[in-house]
Formats: sequence, C-alpha cells, structure tokens
Amino acid sequence: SGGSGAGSGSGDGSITMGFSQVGAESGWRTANTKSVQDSAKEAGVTLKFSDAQQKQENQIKAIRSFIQQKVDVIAFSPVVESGWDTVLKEARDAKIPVILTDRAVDSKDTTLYKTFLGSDFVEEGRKAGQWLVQSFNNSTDPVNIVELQGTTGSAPANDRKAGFAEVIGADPKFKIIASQTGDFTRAKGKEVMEAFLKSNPDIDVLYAHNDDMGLGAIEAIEGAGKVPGKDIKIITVDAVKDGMQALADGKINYIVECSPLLGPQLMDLAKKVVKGETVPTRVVTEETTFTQEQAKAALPNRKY
Amino acid sequence: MSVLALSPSRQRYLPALVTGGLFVAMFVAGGIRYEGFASGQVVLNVLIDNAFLLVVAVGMTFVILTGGIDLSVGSVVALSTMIAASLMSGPGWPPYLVIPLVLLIGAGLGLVMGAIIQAFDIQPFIVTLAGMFLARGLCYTIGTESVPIEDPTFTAFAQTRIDLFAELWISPSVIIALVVVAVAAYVLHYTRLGRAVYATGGSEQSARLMGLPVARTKIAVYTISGFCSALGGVLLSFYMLSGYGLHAVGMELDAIAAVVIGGTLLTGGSGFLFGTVLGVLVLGLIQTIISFEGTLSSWWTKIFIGLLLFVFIVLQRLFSSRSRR
Amino acid sequence: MAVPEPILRMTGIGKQFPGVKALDGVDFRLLPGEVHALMGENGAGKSTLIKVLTGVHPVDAGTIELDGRPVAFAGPLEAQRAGISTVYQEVNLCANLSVAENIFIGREPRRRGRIDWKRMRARAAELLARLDLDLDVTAPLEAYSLAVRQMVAIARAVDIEARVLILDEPTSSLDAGEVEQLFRVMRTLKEEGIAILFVSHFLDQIYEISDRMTILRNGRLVGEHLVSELSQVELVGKMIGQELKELERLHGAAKTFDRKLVEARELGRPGAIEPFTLTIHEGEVVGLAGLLGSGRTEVARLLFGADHAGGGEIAVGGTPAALRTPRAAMGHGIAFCSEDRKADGLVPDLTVRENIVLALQATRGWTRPVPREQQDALVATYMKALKISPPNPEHLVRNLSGGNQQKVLLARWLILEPRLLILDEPTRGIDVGAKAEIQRLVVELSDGGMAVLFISAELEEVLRLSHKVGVLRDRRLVAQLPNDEELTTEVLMETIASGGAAR
Amino acid sequence: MRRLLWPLVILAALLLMNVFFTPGFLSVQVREGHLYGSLIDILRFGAPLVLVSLGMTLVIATGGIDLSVGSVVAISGALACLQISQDAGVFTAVVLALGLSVALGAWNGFLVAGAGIQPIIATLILMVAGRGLAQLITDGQIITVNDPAYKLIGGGYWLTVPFGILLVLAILAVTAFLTRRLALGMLIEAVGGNAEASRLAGIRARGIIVMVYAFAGLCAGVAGLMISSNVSSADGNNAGLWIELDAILAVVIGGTSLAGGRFSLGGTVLGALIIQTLTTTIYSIGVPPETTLLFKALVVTVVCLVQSAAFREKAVNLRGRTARPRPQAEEKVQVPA
Ligand SMILES: Nc1ncnc2c1ncn2[C@@H]1O[C@H](COP(=O)(O)OP(=O)(O)OP(=O)(O)O)[C@@H](O)[C@H]1O
Ligand SMILES: Nc1ncnc2c1ncn2[C@@H]1O[C@H](COP(=O)(O)OP(=O)(O)OP(=O)(O)O)[C@@H](O)[C@H]1O
Ligand SMILES: [Mg+2]
Ligand SMILES: [Mg+2]
Repeated sequence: SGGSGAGSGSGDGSITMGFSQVGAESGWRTANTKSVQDSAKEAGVTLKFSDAQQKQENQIKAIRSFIQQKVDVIAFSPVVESGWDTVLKEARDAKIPVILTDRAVDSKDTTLYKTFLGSDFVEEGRKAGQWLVQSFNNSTDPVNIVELQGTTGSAPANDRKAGFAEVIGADPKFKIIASQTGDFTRAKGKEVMEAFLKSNPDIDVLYAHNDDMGLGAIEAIEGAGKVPGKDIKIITVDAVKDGMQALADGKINYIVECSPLLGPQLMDLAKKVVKGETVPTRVVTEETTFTQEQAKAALPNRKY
Repeated sequence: MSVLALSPSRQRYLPALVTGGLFVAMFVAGGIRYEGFASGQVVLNVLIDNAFLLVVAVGMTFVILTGGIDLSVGSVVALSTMIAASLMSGPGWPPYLVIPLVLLIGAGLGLVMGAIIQAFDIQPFIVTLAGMFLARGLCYTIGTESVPIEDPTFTAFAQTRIDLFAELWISPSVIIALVVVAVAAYVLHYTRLGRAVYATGGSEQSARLMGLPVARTKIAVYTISGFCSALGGVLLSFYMLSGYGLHAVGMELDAIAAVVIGGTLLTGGSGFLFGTVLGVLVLGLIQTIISFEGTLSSWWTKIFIGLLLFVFIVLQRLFSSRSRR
Repeated sequence: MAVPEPILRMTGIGKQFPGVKALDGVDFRLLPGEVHALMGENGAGKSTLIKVLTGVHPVDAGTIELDGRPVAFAGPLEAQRAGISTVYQEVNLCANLSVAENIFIGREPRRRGRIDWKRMRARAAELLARLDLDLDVTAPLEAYSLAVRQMVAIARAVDIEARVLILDEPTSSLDAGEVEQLFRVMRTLKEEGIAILFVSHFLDQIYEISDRMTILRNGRLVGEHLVSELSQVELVGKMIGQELKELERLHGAAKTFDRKLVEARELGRPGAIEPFTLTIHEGEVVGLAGLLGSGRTEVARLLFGADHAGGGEIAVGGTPAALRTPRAAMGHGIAFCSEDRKADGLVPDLTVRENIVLALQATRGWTRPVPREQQDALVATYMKALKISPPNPEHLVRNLSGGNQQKVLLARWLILEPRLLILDEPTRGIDVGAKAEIQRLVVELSDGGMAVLFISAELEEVLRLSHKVGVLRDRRLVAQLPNDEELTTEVLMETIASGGAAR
Repeated sequence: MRRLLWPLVILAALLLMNVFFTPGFLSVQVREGHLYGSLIDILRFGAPLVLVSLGMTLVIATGGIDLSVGSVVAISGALACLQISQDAGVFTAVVLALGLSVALGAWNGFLVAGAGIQPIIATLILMVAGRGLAQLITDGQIITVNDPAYKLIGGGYWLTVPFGILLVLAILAVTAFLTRRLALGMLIEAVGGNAEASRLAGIRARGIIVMVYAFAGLCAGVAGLMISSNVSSADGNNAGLWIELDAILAVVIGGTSLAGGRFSLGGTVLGALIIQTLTTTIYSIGVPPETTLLFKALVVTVVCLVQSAAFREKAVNLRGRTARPRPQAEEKVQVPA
C-alpha cells in the first residue's frame, strides 16, 4: 500500500524509510531491530523492513528493491565493510540518502552515504583490554587469558579481537593461551570453555566477545568446580540483561556496553537527512562500560 | 490425474512447463498485490541479483543429473571472490590474469573431488563436504576480513548497465549467466558428454555396461560444477566488489533447491536446465515478494519464505502429478 | 572340414567371489561365423565368464586372447572398442532415456560435432523395424515392458559393428515370434562372419540356432560339443550331472471347478487394458497367452491392485472387494510374482533370507516379526526345493546369478501360501531342472486348492500347466479356452493371430 | 561388525592424537559426585548429535533426507523454555515440546510420502520456516530459565553419570529394539532399497515413511531439550544451526548410503562420536579458528579414504606392486565407427 513516499517527501513530513537488517542472529540484534521499529512508529516514519539473513547479497537486493520502491531514505547495518559501492551509487543516482547503522563501510567515496551511526568495535575491544591492564597493574605474575571469539570472519569478532590485542600487547605478562570461536552462542561458549578448562589448568582471565558466550562459559567454569568472577576473571561485551544480571551477581567482572538501541537517534538523523539538513558524518552511539557495582545500579532499568 | 494430455515422449517436459506456469502466476499475483511490482525491471532485477546463483545452479544441475551432489559450491564461490580480491588488492595483479586463474582453481578443485569420488568409490556427499571445508578454510587462511576490490575493470563491470528498451536494463553478469545457460543446455542436449550425464544418472551400472565412459563423465561433471562455482564467484565479486570468507554461506543449499524446484530428480537422470533457470527465478521472486511485503519481521520473513515455497511446491506437485503406470 | 583359428580364446579362467568360486580353470573358444551356446544350470558361471571376458570383473587366473593377442579389458567400453558387443543378462539400459538413445548412446550420429537427433530417430526406427518392432522411439524406455526392453537391448548390440556378439539370455521374456526375428538377424550376422556367443535355457532354441556348445557345471568346464553330436537328453545330463525325468504333460484334461475364488467384472484401465471379465476358481490354473505387449501383465497388475483400475469390479470369494493397493489384495490372499525381478521384485541389498520373508513380514506388520527359527526353517525348505545356489541364506541377493534371483522371488510368494498366486513369467531365466521343479510345485499347490494365474511367453509351458487359457490381443481379452485335447500351441497361435475368431 | 572396524580405528586414532597433546585426556575422575573428564565431555556434548543422527539414519535408510532437524531442535527448546518461563511445569513443557516435534516430523513425512514431494525440498520448507517459528516463539530473544528439573535433561547427572548420556543410551536401545528385534529395520531397508518392489511386496511404505520422519522429529526434539537445558536457555536463532549437516555426515561416516537401504545404528553412533571428538580435539589442541576448517577437511578426507575399500585395495597394490597388466589390444584392434 504505502509504496511510494510521495516524491521527495520533504514537505508533509511523512517519511518512508527502507531499513535492511543483517539478520536475527542474536538477542542483541533483535533488540536493535525492535528499537528501530518502535522508534519509527513513534516518529511517524513508515518503515520498510527487510531481513537479510546474514547475507550481503540479500542486503544488496533489499537496497535495490528499496530504490525500486522509491523510499525517501535508506538505512542499513552492513554485514561487512566492503562491497557496497555499486548499490550505493545506484541509491545516490536515484537521489535517495543513505544512513549506515551499527557498522561502517570502507568505501573511499564518502559521498555515497550521509552518515554513519553506530558503535566502534575496535574501541570496545580496547576498553576491555584497558580494564584488564588496570586491574592487574600491581602484579607482575603472568596473566593467562583465554578468548572466546565471535563468528570467524565477522566484523565484531575481528575488531574486538584486534582492539583487545592492541592494548594488552603492550605488556608481555598478558598471554592469550587459547583462543577459539564460540560463534557468539551460549552453547558453543560452554562447550569451548569446557575444553579450555581441561587442556589449560590455570586460566586467570576469560575475554568473551559477547555476553552470551560468557554466560555459557560461566556454566562450564562452575561445572569444573571453580568460581567465575573469582578464580577466573571474566570480561564480556554487549551488556544484555542476562549479562548484566551475572555481572551484578559477581560472576562477570566487567562488561563493555554495545548498545543496540539506535532507533531514536536513527529517526532523528533520517528526518534531518530527508529535509536536506547537514548531519555529522559520524555519530557514535552513547555507550559506556559496567563494573559490578554499576551493574547493580543499572540493572532495574535495563530494558533488553 | 494428468491435466494436460501429452504423449509419453513429451510428458517429461511437464514438470518444467508447470513450474514455468506457476512462476508466471506468482508474478501476476505479486503484481496485483504490490504497487510497482508488475514491471519488467522487477523480473530483470531477479536475474541481475541472481546471476551468480544461476551459474552455480547450472553446474549443480550437471552433478545432480548424474545422481551426485556438490556441497562445495558455496565455499568455492567464496574462495574465488577471496582469491580475486586479494590478488588484485595485494600484489595488484591485473584482472585478465586473475579471472582465468580463479576459474582454473575452481575447475581444478572440482576435478580433484570428482577424481576422488570416482577412483575410491566414495559418496559424493562426504567428498564435497570435505571440499566445502577446504575451500572455506582456505578463505580464512587468506584472511578473515572482507577485502575490497578497487580494480577499475571490475568496478566498471560492476557498474555497467546494459540498456534494453523502455528504461529496462540488465548487468553484464546477466549476459554471462545466460550464455552459460545456453552453452550448458547445448552440452546437455547435443553432445555425447551431455547424454552420458543423463545415462549415468539413470543407471550408473547400465551406463557402464553399455560401454559409456562413466568414470570420465563423473569426473567431468564435478569439474564443470567447480568451474561454474568459480565463475559464479567472479560474478559475485562483480556484484559485491569484495572478497570475503563468509560470502555465499549456504549457497549450496540455494543451488540444490533451485535445481530440485526446477523439477530435476535428486536421484539423477531426469530434469532439464530450463527447469533450473525457473528454479532460480522462483527463489529470486520469493525474495522479491518478501522485500515488497516490507513489513515482515525477521522471523515472519522465514516463515513466509517457507510458506511460499510450500504453496509453490504443492501446486507444482498437484498440476504435474501423473497417474501411476 | 578344418577348424578355423578361433577369434577368441580363453584359457584356464578362474574367478573367485567372496565365498564362491564362480569359475575354475575354464577353457573356452569362439570361432568366427559360428553361433556358440554356453550352457549350464543357474549359477554355473555363464554370466560370470561373459563379464570376465568383457572386463566387468577382473580375472583372477587365466588368459584371454582376441585374434591371437592377449587382452585384458578394463571395462565394457574397452571391450566394445576391441569389437566385442554384449547384451548382458539383466537388461542393462537406461530407462530414463528414449528408445532411440538407448540404442545409440555412446555412438550417436553427429553432424558438425552435435548430435543429429533426427537421423538418430530415423535409424532407430529402421533398426527396430528389422526386428519387426514398431515403437515410438522418442518415448522413454520406461514406458515399455521388459520384453520390449530386451528387444531394444538386442537392437543396440547388433547394430554395433563388432566381430564378436555376446547375448546372455536375450530370449528369456520373448515369445516365439520375437525369437524368430532375433534368430533371423543372428543368421545374417553369422553369414557375415561374426562370432556369436549365445546363452539360453530353452533347449529348443539352442538346437535351432547353435552350431557348437560349451557346457559348464559349478564353475568348471564339462566339455565342448558340436550341437549335432549331442542329444538333448545327453546335454541335460551333462549340465546337471544326472538324468532328468521325462517332462510329462501335467494337466491332461480340462477339469470343472465350481468354487469361484476371484471374479473380475468389466475390470479395465484406460490406455492399458480393455475391460475384461475373468473368473478364477479354487484349485484352477488359468494361463494367459498373448503376444508381447498384449496386456497380460496389465491384467495381473489390476487383479493385484498394483495399478488403479479405471472401471469394473472384483469379487473375492463371492463378496466385492476393493483392491486399491497390493496390500489390500494380499489381505484377500492374492499374491503376485512380477516379471521384472530387478525393478519390481527384489531388494538387491538385502539377503536371500530377508528377500524371501519380505512379503510374509509385510502381511504381519512390523510389530510382529517372523521368529528367526521360523524364518530359517521356511527359507531352508524353499532354498532346497528350488535349489537356490549358493545355498547360503545370508548371501546378498545382488550377488546371485539371474536364475537364482528369480527363484528367490518365487520363494517369497510361495511361502505366503496364498489363495490365488499370480505368476508373471515365473520361469524367466530358470534352468531346465529347476523349471520342471517349479512346474511340479504349481501343480501340487493347485491340487491343494490354490488358484494360479500363470503368464508365460512360452506357450508350451502355459499349455502344460493350465486348466483354462485366456488369450489376449491388443490389450483385450479375446478368448477363454478350456485346455482340452484340441488345444495345441498351433490353435493358440491361431487364436492370437485371428483375435479370437478361431474355434 | 566388520563394517564398524574402520570408524572405530578412526575414533581411536583421534583420541590418541589428543593424548599426545593433552596427556591426561583419557583420564576420568569423579569430581563433586560427577564423572569428570574430556571423554565424558565428548559423550555429553555429543549426545544431541548422536540423537539427531539416529533419527537421520532411519530417514536416510528409507532413501530420504531431513534438513529440518536443526529447526526442530530450536523449536523444541524454545517451546519448552517458553512454557517453563511462563510457570508451566517442566513435565508439561517437555511433553508439549516433544509433541510438537513429533508433529513437525510427521508433517515432513506426510509431504514426502503423502504428497510425493522430494524429501530434500519437503524438509527444506520446514528448515526455513521452522527457524522462523523458533524465533517467533522466543521473540528473537534468548529465554533463560532456572529450573533444576529442566536442567537435569541436558546438564544434570544421575548416579554420577550425565543424564543426557543415559537418555541417549535409552533411546538408542529402544531404536535398536524396534528396528532389529522387531521387523521395522528390515521393512525400512526394503523401502529404501527398492520402493516399488516393497510396495508390490505389500509393505505399507507410506506409514513407515511418516513414522520414520516423525521419529526423526522426536529425536531432534529431545536433542533440542538437551541443548537448551545444558545452557539453561533457549536460543531460537542459533540452537541446532547446521546440525543437519553434521548429522548427515555422521550417518555417512557410519557406513549408511545416502541412496537408502542398509543402515547401521552402531556406525552412526560412532560417526557422531568421531565428529564430536574432532570438535573437541580442535578446541583442546588449539587449532586456530582460521585453520579449523582446513583441519576438518583433512580429517574428513582421511576418514573417507580409510573407509573406502577401493582406496585400501589400491594402497596395498601400490605397495605390493601387483598392478594388473594393462590391455594391449587398444592400438591394434580398431573399431569401425
Ligand atoms: N558379484 C558377485 N559377487 C559374489 N558372487 C557372485 C557375483 N556374481 C556372481 N556370483 C556368483 O557366481 C556364481 C556364478 O554366477 P553366474 O551369474 O555366472 O551364473 P549363470 O551361469 O549366469 O546363472 P544363470 O543361469 O542363473 O544366469 C553364482 O554362484 C553367483 O552367486
Ligand atoms: N510391441 C509393442 N509396441 C508398443 N508398445 C508396447 C509393445 N509391447 C509392449 N508395449 C508397451 O508395454 C506395456 C506393457 O505391456 P504388458 O506388460 O501388459 O505386456 P504383456 O502382455 O505382459 O507382454 P510382455 O510382458 O511380454 O511384454 C504396454 O502398456 C505397452 O505400452
Ligand atoms: Mg547368468
Ligand atoms: Mg508381461
């Protein structure tokens, strides 16, 4: 029904947005989708939502079809950084502004999109590393770290690994003794951690690329008769509700937030972009980090 | 009961005909339901967006016609994009060297898998699964990050529009894919290799006793499939302008589905390339409908795809079921 | 007359399969321009010798010479290239391809590199016409009955310009007319100097066409003889190692039966068989006679519920019965032993025992397994009665010789002790000794009250067993004749030819 | 028994390789009243795969294939956890989840046997839609439950032994009984070996096929309960992702042909254990994630070569140099075209 958004859609304020989501691979992603959908409703934006099921080609197809349907603005979370030039050029030729969310694209041609709204995965890795460096700064003993990576090759896994390694690399006492992919899931997190525990007797720190893997690992650690948060310090990324709960319970030591709630900011940007106002090319989401105490305080108002 | 009265010799075209009819019906239904759907460009976009899948599915058709299966295609596609991208961005190889090399590697992988299947009499599923692991693993050893392609030839190719009449356009990849289909159809229908493919699928033992070069045929189909996958990879790198180890995950399933939806029997020996083309178009059209529907949540998207597939398959069955002998 | 140099000579051939010594020191020679019969019981090693020769199986021992040069083919393709054209025992064609393709595949006529379909079809039709066969050559082979497929396989083999032609039981499903056509072609080829190796269990055919024969028993050579110098009785004696009892006419006169068992009224299926009415009584043996494709198999399948009838009704024991599935028919005590053992009969990967008890088990459902002791006892009885060899019930059926496979299929239905047993070409590929045994069994069972519908391409056999003979022509039941003194094969042939007008 | 020899050899070799890298690999201790050790882990984490493969074996034996098991795994776990999180009893939750799984399996069976749709497509429908259904049930979120009774299924212990292992043993025993003691196995093999011949032998193939798919659904359902119970949460997105591929691989390694017919339950169990051992090996010897797949490719290749009689024969021939003389006839004896 609401196919075409009335030409350029500047005057009457009714905006049609085409939003291409990566998929629904995690609770984080679902919260992200929900946030976009809810705030679209609030802001009176007609949302064309398309799920790419983790495939870049599907996202490209979706963006093409948005262009076909002559939406007013296109927003999407790229599966990966590269390979968007062609379709973004088509969007530009059709005079449809594009907003990137969550992840950036690596095109040299910055006129292809108006703005990028999202977190910085490398920075998240760095924050995790910095906390680690700080909390061990008065000991000289070697620190044995195991790492649970995200899906091999995925952008958050690559970046969170790199940022973390960059920071701890400065001090040779930090040693990553084992690093495996846990595919961002609890089940894999638990399975891999069980194997780590068997083959590495002394593990001091666990760094998990998301809460879910950390939560799975906690079960493994408990199963091995150790105390998570004490015998093995745990750092994770995301700050979903279950993770925050574990943090508040003292089972996790530190969580770097990666907020999925981009919706309101996205709608603001969209309105501005459609009106032709200038927007900053990089908008970083408001994100923080949590210690155990902060988690206890923040937990009651945690929405997802 | 048969709706169409066809002579026995024509009856084997029935599934393909029915599939074609249903495809048109689906398109019409989409046109009624969605504004802007009933345009020629929508159909062309299905082709543009699925040119690589079409090429891969053509290779898969050869394999399935012999009664085999090739699970490695998706990874070989990914590997091809990765090799192409990294060779062009790193050492800066020119495309006219890179593309033949990639095609050679794809065909070579297929050849090796086919040879193993044939020489050691191992089920194709497991050999090509190993091939799938291998190709994907090679991608990651080249790099886990996505590698952009900035080569001017590739970019030009990616962004060329071939204008047809009345504002309709296609990409060069579509032409390549259609040429591949035409060549493959010729090979299947007009060459001894093609007929040996059907015979092997009909009964491998009989084909051997009839004195057909079964071993050579089997190795050939996997080589063809490997080649088509590599070519699909090249087309995909035109489409994406990047090489990435996670490209085309699960594409083997799409390709198999397209072939089987097109009426080819997984047990081998029966089916047409035209059916495969239709199968790819049907999958593409389902995707287009989903994106025109526009309001589906992630999970309703999946459920809806399943439903459309279900309706399609059941109708196809209903219209083409022949009375038993 | 000096014996010319053999074109093919096999010396000291040995072949061992796991658990079976199929060939042991066999010598064999084939002269140009002769028809040479290879004789032996089921499982004697005839097919194995042929497969070893053409490279399907590697030889374990011995040498093969073609034209005086030693050869060892890696497969049928190489054998074909060297001029040996073969029709193997089980019809080995691709049912998914058209008739024309089955004849020409691998050597399709081409024009500028591409297959010339038009010429291929024309030549195929021509070739089949030589065998007096008029088929739609563009139709897939699966549309045709086994006998037609056998003819197509023959057409393929005789068209390959070869110096040696091997025919392994090509006539097992053919009726007299087709056999005559085949023999005509064979004689022509023979005159052209082609050496023909011929296998058949029909002694009359052997004596009609062959010049010389080699006899095998249990994988060993018994001897080579000129056909003219060995009588049939001597031959059988050499084959089975003992004298065979005279084949008596088992059912002399037409009896009258009063207890109707199965009545089909206006039963038919469009495109397959015209509506027919047929009554089978308890203890009665009804034979069906007719030419290839006349619809005998279709009658049988309808009575068994293997196909859906287009119209008409069936009554069993006086009450109407809906035979929609084979299972329903079996529930009424009807059993059907199909003609195509490979496609419709055996499960090749199961053992002999499992194949034999399969139907019995099916009637009991999966929750009530046939106790193992009972299985073993039943299987042992029938393996002995039918002389299934090798006598190991745990052998895979796929590894049995053709004739023995047929016996396994028969055994499956015999142990069911049905009320009506439909036998479609039950003696296909079965040797003389076992054939007599099976015929004796049929008589015994019918004397015990079982009704039998007996279909065979061999009219003598039909006459020998039946109380009544139904004649089919062009998919129509044209006559039902009591089997009395007046009924002879000639009368039957005439009835078939005239479409029921005779008598 | 001989058919199980080579899978056993491979499994043993993999375990030995682990001992080489982790000397204490084979040791099993009792810790806090539970059996504890890598071997136990392999069995425990392998349990769902063994189950799914078991169902898959029978499906494949009928000449079919079931791609939807992964989705059924997700649905079953999701439904059970949803019920429990809404304060339904564990028993109700489990019964509902398994009931739905069986129904979904039967649906597959109906499409295959009743509607005559090719198995791979028939089950692809549920594979795609089922994943959506699982996400619909969980609303795309991870449902966390804290119920000790539910935890028992996949994460708990009974008489020091992980309950999941006992469960698998029980289901394995029942399956073996149904197929090998009763006549189900033979009928399945007949249907898979020659469908038309089976029909003419009076086997009710449709019923058997529906039943087998329903059984595969049940196995996947139980596996789904185990997986979600093990981590006390249901993940509609990721639970059972790609498990169908592993299951099919396990069946094939176990010596069952994808063409249908003969099947081997023991082989399948060994196949699944080989796959799980391989996974554990990768974790414990520290194969980096980027090379994991290469390692897997290597092992799978070795596995299929070792299993291949043709390969072994050729390897022996090569060593003994007893290759067959090649034919010499080709050049001289020409065939007229
Ligand atoms: N592939 C095989 N594996 C094991 N045993 C086999 C195989 N092929 C044949 N045999 C055995 O070899 C013996 C000879 O079989 P062959 O097929 O040569 O008999 P035949 O003389 O052709 O009999 P028939 O008249 O029944 O066709 C039989 O005992 C058979 O069981
Ligand atoms: N000579 C023929 N010409 C055309 N079609 C034939 C011929 N012979 C057989 N057919 C086909 O084969 C099918 C099967 O025939 P059917 O099996 O009833 O024959 P039959 O009387 O049992 O003879 P036989 O089994 O000896 O071939 C027929 O429906 C027909 O389509
Ligand atoms: Mg034989
Ligand atoms: Mg017949």
